[in-house]
Order: sequence, then C-alpha cells, then structure tokens
Amino acid sequence: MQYSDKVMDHFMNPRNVGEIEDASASGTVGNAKCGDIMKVDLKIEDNVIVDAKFKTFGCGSAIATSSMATEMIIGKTVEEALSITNKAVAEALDGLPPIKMHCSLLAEQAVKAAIKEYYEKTGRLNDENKALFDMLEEDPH
Amino acid sequence: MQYSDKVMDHFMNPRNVGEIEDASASGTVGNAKCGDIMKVDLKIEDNVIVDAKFKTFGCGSAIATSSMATEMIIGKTVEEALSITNKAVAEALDGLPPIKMHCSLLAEQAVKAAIKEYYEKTGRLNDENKALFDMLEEDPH
Amino acid sequence: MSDKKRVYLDYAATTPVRSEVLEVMLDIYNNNFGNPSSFYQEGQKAAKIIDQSRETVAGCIGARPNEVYFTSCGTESDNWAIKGAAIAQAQKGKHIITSSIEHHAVIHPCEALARQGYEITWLDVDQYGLVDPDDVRKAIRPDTILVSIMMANNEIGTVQPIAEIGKICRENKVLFHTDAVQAAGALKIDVKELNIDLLSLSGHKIYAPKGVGALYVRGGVKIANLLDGGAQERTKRGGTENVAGIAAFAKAFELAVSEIDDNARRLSSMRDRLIGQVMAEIPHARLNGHKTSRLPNNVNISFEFIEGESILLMLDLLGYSCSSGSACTSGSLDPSHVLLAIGLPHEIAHGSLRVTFGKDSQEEDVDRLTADLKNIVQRLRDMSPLYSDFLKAQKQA
Amino acid sequence: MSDKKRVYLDYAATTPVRSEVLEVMLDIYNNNFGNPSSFYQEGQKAAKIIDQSRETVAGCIGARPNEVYFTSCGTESDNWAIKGAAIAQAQKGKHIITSSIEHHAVIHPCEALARQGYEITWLDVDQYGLVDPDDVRKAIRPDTILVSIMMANNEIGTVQPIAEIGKICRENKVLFHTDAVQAAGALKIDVKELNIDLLSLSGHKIYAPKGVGALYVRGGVKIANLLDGGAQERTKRGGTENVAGIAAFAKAFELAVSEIDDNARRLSSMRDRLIGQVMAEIPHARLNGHKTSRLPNNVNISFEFIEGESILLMLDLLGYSCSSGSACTSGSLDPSHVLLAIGLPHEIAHGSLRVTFGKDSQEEDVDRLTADLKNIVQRLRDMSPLYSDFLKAQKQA
Ligand SMILES: Cc1ncc(COP(=O)(O)O)c(C=O)c1O
Ligand SMILES: Cc1ncc(COP(=O)(O)O)c(C=O)c1O
Repeated sequence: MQYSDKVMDHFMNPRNVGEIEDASASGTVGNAKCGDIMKVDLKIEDNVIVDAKFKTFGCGSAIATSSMATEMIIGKTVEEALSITNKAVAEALDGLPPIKMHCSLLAEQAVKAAIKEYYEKTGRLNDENKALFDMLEEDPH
Repeated sequence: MQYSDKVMDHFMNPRNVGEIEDASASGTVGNAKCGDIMKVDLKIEDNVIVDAKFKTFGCGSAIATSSMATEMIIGKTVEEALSITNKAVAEALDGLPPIKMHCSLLAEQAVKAAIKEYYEKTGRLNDENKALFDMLEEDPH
Repeated sequence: MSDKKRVYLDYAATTPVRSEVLEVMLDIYNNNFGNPSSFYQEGQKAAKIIDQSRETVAGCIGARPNEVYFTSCGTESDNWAIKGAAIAQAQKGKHIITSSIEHHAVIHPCEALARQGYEITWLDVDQYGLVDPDDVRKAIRPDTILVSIMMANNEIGTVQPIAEIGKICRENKVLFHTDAVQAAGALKIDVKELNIDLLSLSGHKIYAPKGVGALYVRGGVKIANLLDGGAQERTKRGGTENVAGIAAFAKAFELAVSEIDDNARRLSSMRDRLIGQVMAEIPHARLNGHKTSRLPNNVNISFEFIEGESILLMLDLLGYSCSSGSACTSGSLDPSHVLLAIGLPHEIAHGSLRVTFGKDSQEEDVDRLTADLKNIVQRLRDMSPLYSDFLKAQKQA
Repeated sequence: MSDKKRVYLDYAATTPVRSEVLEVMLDIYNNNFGNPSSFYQEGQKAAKIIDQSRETVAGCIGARPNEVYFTSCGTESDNWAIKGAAIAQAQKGKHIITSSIEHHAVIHPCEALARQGYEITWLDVDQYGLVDPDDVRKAIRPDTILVSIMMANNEIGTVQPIAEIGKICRENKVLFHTDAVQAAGALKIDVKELNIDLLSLSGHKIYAPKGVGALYVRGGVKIANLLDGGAQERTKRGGTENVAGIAAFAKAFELAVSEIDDNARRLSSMRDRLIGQVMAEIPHARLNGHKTSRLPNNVNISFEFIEGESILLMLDLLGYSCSSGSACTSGSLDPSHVLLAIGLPHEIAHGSLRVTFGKDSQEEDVDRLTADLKNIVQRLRDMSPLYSDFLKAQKQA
C-alpha cells in the first residue's frame, strides 16, 4: 500500500487516542463487519471543541484519518468543524490511495455523528441544520 | 530435428546419386505435393542388383534413406532386395525421428516399385508374388 | 526504520529465485536462446532442455513426462484444468464440485463457468478447513464432470484428505483436479497413488521465477485447450516456450523435493514455536487451520479486536513482511473467504495474520517476531473501541 | 563442422535477450522478488515496477497505461483477444472475420470458436499476401463482432493496410484486433491513429525473454477474461505477475522503438542485398511476400525443384540458422498455409527459405550466405528428380 509519509506519521504516532470521561458528545460509525469502527469523543465549551479523542478499529488509513480529523477540529467552533469535509482530511494527509478514500469519509462521519449528538443534547437540531447530517446515512464502503 | 550421425552422413555424402542410362528397371514413388519424390534405377544382371542409383526430392531423411536403401540392395539378389523392410533401412541409419519414419517407407516403396517393373518387364509378375507389392498401395504419409 | 534488515515471512505469497536456479536461467539466457520449435542446432538444444525439464517435473510427482504440460503460472494451470475439462465433457454433464476455500484461480473459473450454464456445488469445510470426503461422495451426480479440491490451502495451510477424495472420484469415474501450488515442494506427491487426473503447479512458490507453472494431465484424460496456437506442448498449449523459466522450474522442483524432509522438520519446528509462543503470550488469539494436517511452514492467527492491515503495516515498519489472508486479495476490503468459510465472524477474520516460513527463516526470527507482535497487538488494542467495549463488559460482569 | 561460428538468421522465430534487458531482469531476481500484490515494502516495490513498465509499453504504442495488460506470450494475447471478444459479444452475434495467413495463435482460436458455433470468414490474400480492405468492408455483417488481421506476417513479412482496415471496422462499429507480434519494434504503432481496439505483443521477438507478452485493450472495450483468478491486472488477468519478464519486456520495447529508424535502414539494406543477390545468381527462385510493404528484416524465397528442410539442414551444417515457414510448424509435414494462401503450388511451397535479420547480422553474412546457398541449391537440384525432369523437358523443347 502506498501511504504518504503524513499518513504513516499519523498511523505510527496517532494524536488524540483515547476517550474523554465527561465528553460533551460522542459519535460511533462504521461496523466490525466491514473492518472499521471509529468512535470520536468531543469536549465542547462555548461552542468550541476544546478537546477531541478517538478510538478506531481499522486499517492504517482509518487510524491516520481519525488522528488527523481530531487534530483538525480541536480549537474550532462546532460550525467550523462541521464544514470540514473528508476531502480536506485526506488532503491534510497528502492524499490517500483511492481504495482507502472511504476511511476519510468515515472520519468525517464520526465527527458529524458526535456533533449531531451534541446538537440533539443541546436542542439545536432543527429542520434547517438537519441536512448537514444527511451524509451520515451514506455507506462509505 | 534430431538426426543420427548415420543419417547426417548419408544426407551430406549420399551414395549412389544419379541415374542409370540403361537401367533394367526403375521406380518412382511419392509426390511433390507431399514434399517427397524418390526415383530408383536398378541395373540387374543374373537376378543380382549390380547397380542402383537414386534421385530424391525431399527432406534430409528422404535423401538419407534413399542413399542407404540403394547401398543395401547393391550386390543382393532381387529376392533378397525385396525382403529389405523400411524398418531395416531405418535401423541401418541408427533410427529416424518418429515423424520421419514415412521416409523409410517411401524408400522401401521406391525399391519395390523398381523391382515390380523388372518383374513385369521380365514376365515374372504372377499371382504368387503379386502380394509382395501390395505395400505400394499404402500412403506413407 | 525501513533500513532495518528485513525479515521476509511471506513465502506462501512468493519466493526469491534461489541461486542454483538463477544459474540455470542465466546459462540459458546467455547461451541457449533458440526457439525450441526451430529445426537447427540452437532450436534443438532448447528443445532438449524442455524435454529434460519435463522428465524432471514428471519425476517429482510420479508422472510420465508426456503427462506434464508447462504453463505460465498456477492460475493458468487451474483455468486450463477447470475450463478445459468443462468444455471437453459438456456432453456428459455440466456439474462441478469444488470447495469454498479454493484459491481465486479455482473459484473464479468456476464462477465464469456458472455464468455459462454450468452448475457448481461449493462444499463447506469444517472449522479447521477440512473437506469431508464423504461430502464429495454425496455431491457426485450422474452429470458431475469434475471435482476440484486443493491439496493445501494457501491461507490457513490445511492439507486436505486428497487420497480419499481421489479414490472416490476414480470409483465414480469423475475427473479429479487438485491445485497443488502450495503443496508442491512441501508434501510428497504421487499422482498415481492419489488418483489425481489433473494437478496444478506454480514455479514462484518453490524458488523458481514468476511466470512459469505446469499442469499434470493423466494419460488418456482429454481437456480442451486454453491457449490454442502453435504445435508447442504436443499441440495442447501454444506459445513459444519460456525455456529458461521451464528449466528453472524443473531445477527448483527437483531441489525442493530432495529437501522435503529436512524442510518439513526445520519449518514445522519454527511454525510450532511461533504458534506456541503467540498462544501463550497474547490473549484473545486463535489459530486458524488444522493443528496437524497443516503445511509445515504456515501459521495463521486471528487477533480479536484489531484489524489485520494495521498489524501488517506496523510489522512492515519493523522490517517484517507478512500477509493477512491471500496476497491476491490485498486490493480488496472484504475479509478472506477462507476465514469466513471456517466460521470466523467478520470482525475476527479482519484481524488475521499469516506468517509463512521459508529458506532464510531462522528460529531467532520467531522469538523477535513474538515479542514485536505482542507490542503491536497491545498498541492496536489500546486504540480499538472494540477492545474498550470488551474490557468494560468484562468489568461489569 | 558444427563448431563453426554460427550465423543466426531467424530473428522472426525468436531473439536473444539483449544485455540491457538481462541487466534489468537480474536486478529484479536479485533485489526485488516480492509479490506485487503484497502489502509490505517488497511487494510495493514490485508493484511499482509493473506500473512503470505498463507506462513504458503504453507509450510505445500510443496507448494509456490502463489500456495495457501483461500476458505470458503472444499466443495468450491472441487467444484472450479473440475468445474474450467472442464471449463478451455473443449476444450481438457470432461472426468473426480474419485472414487466411494469420499465425496459428489466431487461426486455432478461431477454429476453436467455430467448433462452438461461431462463424468465421477467412479472407483471401493476393499473391503478395495483402488483405484487401474492401474485402473486409464487404465481409462485415450485422452479426460481425470481430475483425482480426495481423499487422505483419511472420513468414513472408507482408505488412497489411492496418489503418484502412481499422477505419472500416470503426465506421462499422466492429472490434478490430491486430496481431502485432512481428510488427512491434519494427514498425511505428499508434493504436489511436490506426483505430485498433485490441493488439497483441510478445516479448521474445524484441530481445526480451520468452514467457511475456501484452494485450492492448482500448478503454471501454469489454472482453471476457481468459485467465480468471486473483485481482492482478485490474482483475482482468489472474496469476502472479512475471515481474522480471514484464520489466524486461518494457525495457526491450522502449529500446526497440528508439531504434526503429536505424534498424529499418540497416536491416532493409541487408534484406534487399540478399534478395538482389539470390535473384541474380540462383535461377528458378521466387521472392515471396510484397516487395515494399514488407518487414525490414524479412526475406522469404522459394527455390524450385528442391525441398526446404534439406536446405535448412545443409545451412545448419554450415553454421546458418534459418527457417522454412513458421518455426511453429516445424513438427509438421504440410507446407506453410501462408505460402499456399499466396498461391504457391505445394511443391514450390515446400522449397521455401525464410531469412530474418537482426541485431547481430552483418552485411558480410549476406554475401557468404548467397554463395553458400548457391552451392546448396545446386547440390540438391542435382539430386532432385524434378530438376532432371525439368532439364529433360527443356532439352526437348
Ligand atoms: C505473428 C505472430 N503471432 C503470434 C505469435 C506467437 O507468439 P508467442 O510465441 O509469444 O506465443 C508469433 C510467434 O511465434 C507470431 O510470429
Ligand atoms: C493455492 C494457490 N493456487 C493458485 C495460485 C496461483 O498461482 P500463480 O500466482 O502462479 O498464478 C496460488 C498463488 O497465488 C495459490 O496459492
């Protein structure tokens, strides 16, 4: 598999591995059958993601995209985080092999799932922003 | 093609090439379409083959078997010559590749064809010896 | 890290060309380039090499030389055997029996035939990957034309009861093909004793180069050609012969057969050492394949809660070359069909590792590998949500 | 006599592996034995070599890399193209158009399809071996699925009007396959300009080793697999890739293409010199094939009254390696189907000689060959009953 150095770095030295005890919200996507599960915990204060942690069962690029995605959203507002696409994550990793692009989609989904839970918990999910989470219904495989 | 040294010797230095001006009899077998024609001239005195010459259009083993066959019959009585089989010619050449065995059959046929003509000319062809020449009807290919 | 001395542990995927074999090839490339179909000396020299190679290969499997045909790889041999038998016997019937753990070089030709109206029975295997000969017997019908069961599996190393299956096929007058690509050079093969009609071989698994294989076709058995062309291989397989590859294959096979016992001893000792260590030191691991009816060089273990590619990637960075499932499927996201067939759930099948030993493997590699694996598995489990779920559930219970 | 320095003049049968190419292979055998499907470094290094080789080969014929598939030989490429196109398009129709002078690697697959219910139109050629594009146009029917016409003939060297034929096929939406095994490296090939859909190549005719070839499949064209198996070659051709062979093929093809003009000049000068000398000095000889639309290295001449194998045998003993007709048919007693197709009577077809020049050929070889040929032809004519008949008939007239 031809992974970029960035991917390899995030795979071997993943940032933000772990769980947040008192997470504001968390999201889990994927399933064991397909070989990848990502769980993202968010700590949100004043609409800003102050911490993010992940746990991932999956291949090298699943782990690297989880690591990169959490890094990209920390310090961002929830709205900014929502606007980060899987392509942006893949680009930040200097690209992914075509067969592995679904991993970046999964990372985007994991973040969005967590934020959706946050919206639900805080009563912010409404007809206007609902569409932002439509992509959670997509099958990344 | 794996030819024996004997075949190569008779191919490169064929014995008895040529024609006999006042041949007692001659026989031609094969056809150009199949790629081999053999013509054998015999000089017969007192029932003994005192000379034999051949001309052959054909492959290496066709030439070698013609050469060997003429050599084998010179000095023999006509009856002795008739008893020389294609297998004997092939053996005298230390064997032929399987795909080339038909050449030795052709050589046997050429000799027999000449002797048949001799029998006919001398009125010796009869119901008893006719069967000796049955193999002239076989297609060697 | 990638400058580390590398430890190759994927001999089931492919093997390097051994020096004795490379010598044979070089001699041919430098001194013997003729076309074996050519009439003159260069051609006849080349033809003789092929004849001798055929004798050697035949000798390695108890066959007659004229029962051996050279091909370009194991895949071609499998395709030829299966499609060739199917076409040649279409009058008799269109039913084929095979197993669910065959190599794709058998599965995909069968599926191609299925699209053309043939019917395939896919026999299940037990938890160790064994085909039950009785299942073969029961599956045979009047219109069955071929049974294809591999001699040894490339992923889990399970060795099938080929003698029994061969006997059943012969008794029922059904052709029996076996893919012996992984078995060759590791197990003794006698096609007559085993009642085999068609047997596939490949060079690059036994220290010959890639690009050469062979098919044994028992005398009297008729199969249609796959490669129609010139008069090569007694008009059964066209194409100018890969003379160097064929001679290399023969040399490598001869050497492998002469070393079978030594290698079985040496490799199975490493195999059992690795299995023992991993099972003792890494929890939640399971051995795939049969304990004893197994290739001497094959280890296949699943580690729960983690995914195979991550293991491979970390091993690769530490200098180990291993595989998860078949190398051929590394482009795919599905777990191995073999591991699913022996009953592993998807998530466990995803976490499997295949280590296959060979010529350059050393006992000390085993000890280092176990230590490194232990760390890797722990690191990946620490990242895995499945593992934390498991730990939480355990705590609660 | 056989210790004489040999003069190889059968480059159309096969070529030696050139040193630049052997170097590439050796480097791979020694340093790069991984399976390209493998995940780890060794595998990825091998995969990269294949990618680069594919780009190189694509560049040599004006194709895109993903239109090139590696095979084991020209015969496999021909079989795959023809049988694959036939199976993929069986719904549209079962009519195939080809010529009567194709290589057996095209003829025999067509005959195999004919036995399975396909209908083959065998186009005649003219006395020079040329297919008339108009005949192709006229032969096309609504159920025509494939036209297969070789780019250059292996026996008589005739180069076909491929551009015209390609245009006709494209206009009629019929797939066009061309066997370019002999043309590659000798003629410039641009698959787009020539409207080619499928094109066969072979390594061992262009100084790469035996056992490797390629098939160009135009993007969008669907053909059925011949070798079903692993995911290699984008799932279109299973079998572990012959990495060294593929890299060697790419290197050799690249070199050949870069030398096309030089070689054409050098070889056609020798060709024309030999033809001129033989025609001037040996009576009752005729040139087979076209005078100008001809491969630069091919000479094919029939000598009346004598038989080809005898000529070859004597030449062999003098150190020359030549051929009569196709090397593939040397096991056969029939005269070449190509020579019969251009109208030679059997007995003259039997007496034909093919000389094909290549890398190590020298002008001086030509002069020596003519002199030796003159003697040989005379010697054989002196033994030939056909020649004495001819002389007698001449005397009488
Ligand atoms: C025109 C032509 N097509 C096909 C082939 C077959 O190629 P290969 O020997 O690589 O199978 C040859 C050579 O033998 C050839 O000359
Ligand atoms: C059991 C088995 N069959 C067939 C094959 C295919 O062999 P090849 O790669 O030579 O086509 C392989 C190896 O890939 C194999 O392990």
